[in-house]
Amino acid sequence: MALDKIGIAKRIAQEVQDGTYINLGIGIPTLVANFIPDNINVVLQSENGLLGIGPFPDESEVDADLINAGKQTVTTTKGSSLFSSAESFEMIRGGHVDLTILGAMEVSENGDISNWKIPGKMVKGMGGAMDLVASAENIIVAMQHCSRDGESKLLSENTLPITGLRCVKKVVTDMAVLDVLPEGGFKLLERAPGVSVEEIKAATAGKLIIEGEIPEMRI
Amino acid sequence: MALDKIGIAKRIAQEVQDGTYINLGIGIPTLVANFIPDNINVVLQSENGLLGIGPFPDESEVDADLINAGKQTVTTTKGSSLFSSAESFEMIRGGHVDLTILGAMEVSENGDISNWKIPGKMVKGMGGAMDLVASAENIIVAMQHCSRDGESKLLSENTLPITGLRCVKKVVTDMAVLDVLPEGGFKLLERAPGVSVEEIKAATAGKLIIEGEIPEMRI
Amino acid sequence: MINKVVSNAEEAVKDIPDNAVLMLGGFGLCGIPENCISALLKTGVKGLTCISNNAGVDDFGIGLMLKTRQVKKMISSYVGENAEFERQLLSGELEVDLIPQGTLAERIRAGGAGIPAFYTPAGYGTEVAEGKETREYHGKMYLLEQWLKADFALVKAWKGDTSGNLIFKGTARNFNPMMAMAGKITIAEVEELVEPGELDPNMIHTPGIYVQRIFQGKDYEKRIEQRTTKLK
Amino acid sequence: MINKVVSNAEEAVKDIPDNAVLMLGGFGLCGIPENCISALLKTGVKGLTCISNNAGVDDFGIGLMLKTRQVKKMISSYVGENAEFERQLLSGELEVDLIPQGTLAERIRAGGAGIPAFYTPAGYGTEVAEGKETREYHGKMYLLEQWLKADFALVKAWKGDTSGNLIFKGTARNFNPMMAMAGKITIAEVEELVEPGELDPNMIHTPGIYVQRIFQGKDYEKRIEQRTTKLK
Repeated sequence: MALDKIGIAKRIAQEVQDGTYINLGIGIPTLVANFIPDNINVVLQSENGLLGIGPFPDESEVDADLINAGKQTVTTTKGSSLFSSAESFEMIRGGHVDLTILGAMEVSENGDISNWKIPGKMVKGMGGAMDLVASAENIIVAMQHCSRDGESKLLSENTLPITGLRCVKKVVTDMAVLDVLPEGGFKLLERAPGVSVEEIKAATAGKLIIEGEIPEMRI
Repeated sequence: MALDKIGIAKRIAQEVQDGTYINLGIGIPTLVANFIPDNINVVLQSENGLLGIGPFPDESEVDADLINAGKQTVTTTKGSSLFSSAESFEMIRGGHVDLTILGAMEVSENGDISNWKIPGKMVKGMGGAMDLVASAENIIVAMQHCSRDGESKLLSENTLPITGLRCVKKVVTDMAVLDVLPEGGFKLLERAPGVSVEEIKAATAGKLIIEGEIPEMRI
Repeated sequence: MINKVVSNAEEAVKDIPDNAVLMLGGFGLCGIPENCISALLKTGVKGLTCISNNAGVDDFGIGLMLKTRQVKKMISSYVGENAEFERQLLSGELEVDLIPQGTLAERIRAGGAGIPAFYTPAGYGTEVAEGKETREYHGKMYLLEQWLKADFALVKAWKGDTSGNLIFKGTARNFNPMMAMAGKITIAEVEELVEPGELDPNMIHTPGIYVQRIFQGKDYEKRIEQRTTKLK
Repeated sequence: MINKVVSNAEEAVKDIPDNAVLMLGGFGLCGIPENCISALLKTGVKGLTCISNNAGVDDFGIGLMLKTRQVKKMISSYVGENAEFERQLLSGELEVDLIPQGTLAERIRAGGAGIPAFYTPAGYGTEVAEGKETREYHGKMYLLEQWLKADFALVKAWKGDTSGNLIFKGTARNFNPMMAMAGKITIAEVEELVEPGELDPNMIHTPGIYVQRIFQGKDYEKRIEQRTTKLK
């Protein structure tokens, strides 16, 4: 059975390393914060200007002047710092953020990502995504394996306007965990519980590399 | 009789306009602050990172962590702000400082200035001077009219390495006040008390423009 | 110190002419110059180019000025929360430049800091790069981006003094400090206006040199877009 | 939060190798990393490239490291107060890059901020411009300048917490914040080391993300170059 959003978030949380600074995009990535083990010390960055995002506030703590990049009310933690958006992107562009987790509409087998526009239909804008994907050393995409219409979102080449080239290192979907290889291709690492390799093959339009037994995720 | 340093500083103080932000270089320019009339409201910038330089401290107020660009201990005033040197030069380069007053070894009739190096003999370094002269709208030079050897410091063309091209708007020396004209040439505006036009002519190597009676400075 | 105080928002914005280029601080609805926006709705100034990370929501912030058709062009990074913005964009009624958020922030900072152009990696290989110079540094490709400046920058701070020094609160800081730098005339509205000397000089976010007009705002709504609280 | 504390200066600098590129904060003797400099004198590391606005004075600050010939190259803006520095420069014993102060500050900031190159007007038409690209923007000439980075940045702050957040005092801030950004390893020495949560998040000058090691310094001399007091 394919994972739900919580499942994807839980699986990505396993990728998080101790002592790192992380930027979480809107949507599933934001959920990842809830599943990082207590013994893993990380600091979450919000590109509007906060390092050290705390939990959502109690009703009494809600502060209109303290939001995350998704415009949700948040809190600070001990050791947080606040700064301007220019300073925030100094951090991002300067390579000081260790890991970026974000959503995508399409990912190509070269690691290209598209997530900001469907020509003629929908424009969200790129927000900070283009800066993040052009700058981060390590980028993990969290998304559904297929669109609502059943089309694969893991492609040979993206059809939608690009957000960044050759930047995605890993994709975690409702069906699978895949590495994007430097030489191109999605290397299948894990299957979602109950999802078969055949189902993943059928749902992946880009080059899929399968070597040996593919274990089930442990969540 | 030619002016002393105090005299030069007093004369330059008359150029200071109400409601402006000013950067004062090391030496005579620093003295200018002492002679700005009480009814003129200005804010002094120190390029190491202070806006709103106060008077020198009392013995009890001396703070090693509060110095001006000349490394002298200073104080803050009401409304001061402190910032990094990068932010300080954002202000300078961005054209937010209205007036820069600095010393020079040579000034040319085109407004070129030299003040940081005598090849093979002396290198002070440019410090912030190159940024200041490349950025400020209004630049006044405070200096002696001639060197200790009696050589004119107001030249057709500078002999020393340049700090900035076509930037000096006005020169105040121990002998005279001169505008640097956009088309080139030092236009004599005022004589120091007791200094004759002939003496100024003799002491000025660059093109000197004299029109009508030249009044004495009123200090 | 130099006194920058004007009496209110109406006084502060009254000389903003048609077709002016404005910068407006804020990220989403957080830290937006509410009073100035209200005053612009009253003056009815038209043909504005607005540089702002977002455009508010349909019924608050810059969204209100989109409804009244006072805005000719938006320069932003994100349209997300604003249906009217997205509609005007897709229909072509509104001219829109979408710019990566970090590039937008840096271009504004560059405008204030006298840096006419700089290289950034954001947007390389995307439609953002169209028509722009590219160059490789240290094995990575970069775009050449130019500064942004504005005729008027409208910023919102938490506290300010009469000489224009500003302190922001929380993430309401966002684009406000850079915009204060990049406005030819910068208008600051503050929740609390104090005398020079009351703010710690070591803790000023925006030095007064960047601010030409300041006033104490009133009736701040500070609307929240996504009120999210702890699960019980 | 991530704990960055090391026990002392010796521990902090012990792995700085010969021929490393260092940045050292400070303007004159104000805000210099005194403890780290003392520790480097002890380790005897050689062939250093030191990026620092000044080089201290003959018997304090980086001047001490010039005397021991640990420095191969200085990248600075001002030599003024240091006779030994000027002598080694003029004699050619020391390699020196002199850079306009604002360009130095901006190149360091660019190194930290991922901007590989930018245009600045400072130095156009001077020997600083030799070999550099120039370009006209809006009727004014600019030089293309590149970022500066360091293997180790040594900075001095007033207060810091164990997760690396820093607050500077007065004009001792100067080059320290940018250098903290531009060091591959940034070592911060502070006068007072506190626990996370003790510093106001809204008043942090350098966020902890830029700091890899932090320790509480000791025996600060904070020497004054030009003790100038009011005339009685």
